[in-house]
Amino acid sequence: MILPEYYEFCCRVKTVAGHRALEKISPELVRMNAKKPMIITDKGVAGAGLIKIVSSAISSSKGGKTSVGAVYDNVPPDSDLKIVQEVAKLYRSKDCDSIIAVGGGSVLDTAKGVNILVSLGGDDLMQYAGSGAVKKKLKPMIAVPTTSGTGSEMTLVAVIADHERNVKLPFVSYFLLPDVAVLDSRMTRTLPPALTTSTAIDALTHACEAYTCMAKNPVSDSTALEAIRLIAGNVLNVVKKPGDLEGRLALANGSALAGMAFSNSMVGLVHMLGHATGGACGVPHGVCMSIYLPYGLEYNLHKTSHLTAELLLPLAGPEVYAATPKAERATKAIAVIRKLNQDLHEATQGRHARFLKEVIDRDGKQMVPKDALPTIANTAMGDATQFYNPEDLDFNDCMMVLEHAWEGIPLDLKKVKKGGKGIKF
Amino acid sequence: MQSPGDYGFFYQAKIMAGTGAMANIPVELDGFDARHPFVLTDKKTSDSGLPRKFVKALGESNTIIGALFDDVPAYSSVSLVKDLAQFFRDRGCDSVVAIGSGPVVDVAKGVNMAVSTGADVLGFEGVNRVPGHLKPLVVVPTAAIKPFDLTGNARIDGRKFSSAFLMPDVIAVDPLMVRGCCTECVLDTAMVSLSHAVEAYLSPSANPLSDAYASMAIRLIAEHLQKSLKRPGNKAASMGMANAAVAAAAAFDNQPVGVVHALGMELSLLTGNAPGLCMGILLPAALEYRRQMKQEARSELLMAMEGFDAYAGTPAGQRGEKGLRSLQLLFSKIAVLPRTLEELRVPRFKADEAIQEALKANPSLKKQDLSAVMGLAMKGVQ
Amino acid sequence: MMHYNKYPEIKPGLKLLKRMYVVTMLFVFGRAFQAVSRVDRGAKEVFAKMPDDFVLDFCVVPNGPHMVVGKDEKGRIKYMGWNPAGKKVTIYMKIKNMDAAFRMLTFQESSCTATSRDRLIVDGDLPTACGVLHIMDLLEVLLLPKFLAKLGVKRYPKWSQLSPVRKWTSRLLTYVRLVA
Amino acid sequence: MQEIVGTSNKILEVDLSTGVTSIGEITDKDRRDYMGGKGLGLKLLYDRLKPGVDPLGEENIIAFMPGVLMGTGAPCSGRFEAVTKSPLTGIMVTASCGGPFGMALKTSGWDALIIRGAAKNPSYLFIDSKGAEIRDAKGVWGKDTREAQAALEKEGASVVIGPAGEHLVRYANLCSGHRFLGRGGMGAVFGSKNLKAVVARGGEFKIVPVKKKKFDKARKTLNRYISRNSITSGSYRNFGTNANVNLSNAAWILPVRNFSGGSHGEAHKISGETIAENYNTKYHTCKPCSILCGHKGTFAGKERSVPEYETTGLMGSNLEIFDPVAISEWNEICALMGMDTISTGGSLAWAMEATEKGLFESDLKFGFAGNISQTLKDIAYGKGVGKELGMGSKWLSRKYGGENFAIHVKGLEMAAYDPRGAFGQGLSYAVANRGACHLSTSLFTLEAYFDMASPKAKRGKATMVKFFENVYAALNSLHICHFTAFAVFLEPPLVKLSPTPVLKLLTQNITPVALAVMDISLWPELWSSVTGKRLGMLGFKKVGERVHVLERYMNTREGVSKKDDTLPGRMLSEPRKCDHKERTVPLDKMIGRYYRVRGYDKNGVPKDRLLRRLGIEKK
Repeated sequence: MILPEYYEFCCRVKTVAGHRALEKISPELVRMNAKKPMIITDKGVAGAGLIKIVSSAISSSKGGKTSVGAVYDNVPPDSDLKIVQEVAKLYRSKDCDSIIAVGGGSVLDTAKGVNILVSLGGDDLMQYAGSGAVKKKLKPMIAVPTTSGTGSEMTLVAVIADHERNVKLPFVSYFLLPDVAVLDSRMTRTLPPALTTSTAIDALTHACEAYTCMAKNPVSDSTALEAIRLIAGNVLNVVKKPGDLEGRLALANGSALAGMAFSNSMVGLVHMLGHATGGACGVPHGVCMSIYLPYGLEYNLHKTSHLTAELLLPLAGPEVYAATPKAERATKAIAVIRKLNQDLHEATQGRHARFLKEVIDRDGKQMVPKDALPTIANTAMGDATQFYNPEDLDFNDCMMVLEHAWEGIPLDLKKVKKGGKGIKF
Repeated sequence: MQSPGDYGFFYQAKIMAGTGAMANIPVELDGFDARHPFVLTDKKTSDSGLPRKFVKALGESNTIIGALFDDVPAYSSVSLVKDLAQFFRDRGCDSVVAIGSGPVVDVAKGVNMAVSTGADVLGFEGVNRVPGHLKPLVVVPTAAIKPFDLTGNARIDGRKFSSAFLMPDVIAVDPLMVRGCCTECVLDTAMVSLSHAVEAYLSPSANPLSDAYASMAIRLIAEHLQKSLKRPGNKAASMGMANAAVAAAAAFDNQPVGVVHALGMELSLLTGNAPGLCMGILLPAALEYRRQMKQEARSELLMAMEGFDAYAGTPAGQRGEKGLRSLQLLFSKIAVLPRTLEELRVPRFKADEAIQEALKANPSLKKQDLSAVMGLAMKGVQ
Repeated sequence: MMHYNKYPEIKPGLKLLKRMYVVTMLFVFGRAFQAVSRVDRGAKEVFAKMPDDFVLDFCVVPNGPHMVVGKDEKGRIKYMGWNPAGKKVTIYMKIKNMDAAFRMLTFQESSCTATSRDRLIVDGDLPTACGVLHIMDLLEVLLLPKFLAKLGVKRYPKWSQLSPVRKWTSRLLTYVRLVA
Repeated sequence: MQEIVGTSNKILEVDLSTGVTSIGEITDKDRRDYMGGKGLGLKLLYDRLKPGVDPLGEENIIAFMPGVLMGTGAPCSGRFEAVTKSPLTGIMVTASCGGPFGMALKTSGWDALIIRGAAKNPSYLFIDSKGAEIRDAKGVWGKDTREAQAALEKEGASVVIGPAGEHLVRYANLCSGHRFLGRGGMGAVFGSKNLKAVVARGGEFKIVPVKKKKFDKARKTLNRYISRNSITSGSYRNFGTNANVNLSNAAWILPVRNFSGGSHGEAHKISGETIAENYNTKYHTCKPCSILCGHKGTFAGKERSVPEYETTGLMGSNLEIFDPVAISEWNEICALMGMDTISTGGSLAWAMEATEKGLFESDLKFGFAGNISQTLKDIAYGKGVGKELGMGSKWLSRKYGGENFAIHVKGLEMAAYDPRGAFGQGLSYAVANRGACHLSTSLFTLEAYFDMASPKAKRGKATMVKFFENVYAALNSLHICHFTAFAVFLEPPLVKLSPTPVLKLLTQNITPVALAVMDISLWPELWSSVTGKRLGMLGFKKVGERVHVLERYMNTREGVSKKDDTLPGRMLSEPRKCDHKERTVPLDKMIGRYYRVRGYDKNGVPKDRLLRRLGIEKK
């Protein structure tokens, strides 16, 4: 096990998981001296009837110590300051004392913003922007993710847009972390297959990158391996049998583990390109991840082949691992990921994209035209995750990877510029 | 993979491990709006010059050490906690740093309870009695660190305090501080960590998160124990063992107390032997008992013990067995570890008393299991 | 009763030698930033992408030293000295402590390694911060002999990426401007 | 009357479970190697007692060993030893007593009585020259020590337990006459064996020394020394051991408020001098005795024994109570109930402090005398809070916390000398075989009373402790009263004529030499003249070493090691107000040296080489 010269690991979030995990929300609130939570969510979640399950689980607790104080179910996908202020106002008027965020990234970011306002007072979120500006414990907050992938319930960052001035305000502080993340299989049961696959592969990417990038550490390694095993072993089954609650829970667990791993060890090339593609062409994050993952591993192969080789075990199981000669394990691992993408592609009747050129929006239009690649590469050069990637990248390198990924052909390893020694952890 | 079912997992401590870890403490404290730590340690640590290294590492920061109290005795006591809490307030401190292990950390947690709530700590005895978040607590482990210290438990004046709020906020594992002083001390820590990790790993309620930490601890110990015992001062090995202790703490804190821990702690209290020695004898016995009871050993144990190649290279049916054997082999290689409780001179009647006490402290355990494991440990496992 | 006097308040000391070294290096780096922005093609490209109000404070927390670099009214990169007071800093890059700064500036840890070891806190626009780190890598390549620079960067550029002509002209000109 | 010349060498062994009695013989080798008393008793147990048995179980064995000098008329020789495994500490305990039972046992013709097993019903043991008989104790069970002895008086002299022993109070003692086998809870061992008493008829044999002339000479010299020494014929004879109160108070080693202070302004109220003045004291001693330290007096109109210094210290100043009448009353209760006053006082003090700190619930309070009598009875009868107090302070502190101020070593409560004022005594407490025992070296006398060694120095203390441990172990095997040591050490011309500062310089700086030239030949002379076996001064010290190491080795078989050789947390980390230099015992620095001097390994276990040299067969 590699012990780096120095590492940090922190996961202040309590994880509660299971088929009936929602019922634990109430005792958790009581533990934190809260009685009257406010639920923050978006239309999609509310529309799927998930809020009903959550609120009944909270209210039906023994002794009736907790009850839902208010529900705000109108968080838009690109939430901003105004929404935060609006929700905070509702929170105050209903005298709530804690927050439950049900949903994905946008809901969670909004909830974090609301928590800052209602805990620290005032209406001005600006003064808390930046890293480390929030220095006090905030109100109890519980996150209930409805997709298994983003891992945003484990991150200490919140990004909230100010549409008036057209800026995105980052908030970074350990106190922004939710106190508890509740993973309940009921919350992801109704997720459509395409979304299931992309979020699952998103989590898989987190884990794979956490294991192979610069800031890896023993804790993130352990969690990443566990995550890969859970996801790789279950995703196909769940897509084929959407009602498989055990599988759903395994995916949720895997994504929580992956979230723990990557929020501490950071990620590299795959996310660098992924963020850029999302930013430039609006491709959903999960889709980008599943496309770029094999390329990211391939690009770094000359520096991290020993680590990539180890991924084969959780990805494909011990039999395949033992049967593969040592030197070929890394490439085999990448092949297994490609095969997984292919299988998912088939299982979802083509909705799971394998290559960039396959990515289509709701109207069936290609989302990433080939001439968008330079824009993507340019955006990527401004993404901080590149520093965690074991190998350096410049604009040309990005273009080279993007072109391969667009066409869907494996990377030509000869084109990768190699330099420097192996990485030191 | 075992089916995890419903579970909860919580380990809030931020782990900072490696070169320069202590130098980062001021930044972490600043994140809590704290600049005035109250530092606790004991004479032994103080004599070895470690607190000086800590002070030096804090150089060039705005942090002012309110007081460096280096007289924590071998037993943590409520009255000391009271006195120190007053001291803490008089100096206007805002956070607690514990350098060391055992009573130092216990007292630090006690002081933190007292100064954060302003109440008598005795009122918080028991499970989940601490009312809310406390002031930031930083633990700087030394070689003698036990996983127990890094959990949400404290033992003051023989009373047990257990609450998630007692968990340290930051653990700074610095190679300057964790170098072992002697084989006995290394063995003690290693055996406690290993017992906690293995028990958490083999627990029926193991979940993926506790597994991740437990397997990390086992793997680090399997890799570093021999070297560490041979050369207690070796940096890499010491860091391996200290990291293992932290990981074992995370796993241990999220799993119910197992037979080895329960018996080991009581035996240690009753006979004064180091807990590591007791657990080091009890663990092989507990594994043997599992085998006798035909309880399946988890195959992943082999992976944690010997790595990927050995795991994958072993046929599926034999992995569990081989993992156990590997663990037993690890034990048999430790020359300084007594093999039986008789060798450790634990009289039978004390062993019986320990079983009674363990049952009293952990009513969920079964008496027949405890007696059987103790019986095997008395005579040793062949 | 506790004898308070036995446990005095301790103010951790200074690390003067380390501080002096870091001050010097930051001064050199600051000047070099300014110099390289005028002479190197690649650097110019990077700087061009940065916003017009760009002012960077590269510092060791909490008590400095600082290195303030930014764009002046004409949009040229300028070393603005060691004092951030009164300047509208748009991006902070903070090294967590003096030891880490020393380790980084003595090239025991490359900037990437330092980042992945959480020694660096970036507060501000991330793409700009990436640009700054790119320039730092470039500076290391230009200012330092190859054997040292190799320690500092992930991938020492080959001929194809950085032609010897550009490397040596930039290197010379930067040095000239730095000293002058 | 039949005569025994020297020693009878006969062992009487009784198994209470089966009722079988057997007679054995002490071998000549054992006699030479271990003399008698404590040493021989330990050796007999070493041959018989398996390690790891429950002290309160059937398998435990208790041995009574009358001294070799007993019955010969040697000064201060009226003492016998008992050896067993202590329920308080779980390790070996030896105790000595000046009661009449010893003489009766010896003059019944037995040099050792070994009792094992456990009787089914309350019983007592009757012994005469023919052997032993287990008799029904229905009539005496439940009686206090005085009533029980009175009831058995017509059968002979007895050693009995009081209610405390019957209720298994862990520090219950054995009583014979008005003297006690005080420490380590031998009474509970009796209680666990359903044994109320052992009665010996006595008077069947007469003991004569082998070399009468030589014996008379030695006896006379010793008597002369005793009558010349200012302690044995002065302060102890006049004021009893309570003469120590003022000395201890001046030297800051008097326990005050559970050992949180070392001296007290009111200490003079309980000093031997004050008591002698106010309470009409008279001699009340062991027989035969030439020192006469035991006294009785009239307290509040009742005649009671004058409490010994340990009782005064632990149940007086240590509880912050300075009322001699009250202390004498509690001393009386402890005597009747059959409880060790040191451990009782230590446990009470712990309870008071723990109550004060909120760790323990009781109505005991420092300085409050009102409820102590009742509490003592509750302890003896195992009622209410007394049931737990009767387990001793180690057990209590493990259950309720407060380990720092549980003043015991290895479970045995500390005697009334605070080691923070005498570091050598501190080392001695930590390594003493039976626990925090003041009698293993009594180094406090040299350090704090006579100023013959610097109390706050570390140097030389390991050697001193070893030397005195050996000497006292030999004394206890001889068996002669400890206090003869004052006379034997201080009265020979060399010491007598040297000025104290010179002696101090020598003992402190060339400790081994200074100790080697001490003339203690009187004791071996007494022994060889009685038994007819040759023994020199060196041989005498070697027997002491053998006895001490054997006991240590037996204890290591019960799990004792370095971890147990420590002092209460308070002694190591809490300075006292009276000491402005805030000293605590630097034990860590002395103990390693002690192990080296002793020939123990780093963990405190006797090395094989040492055992071979002393002829102790490893088991």
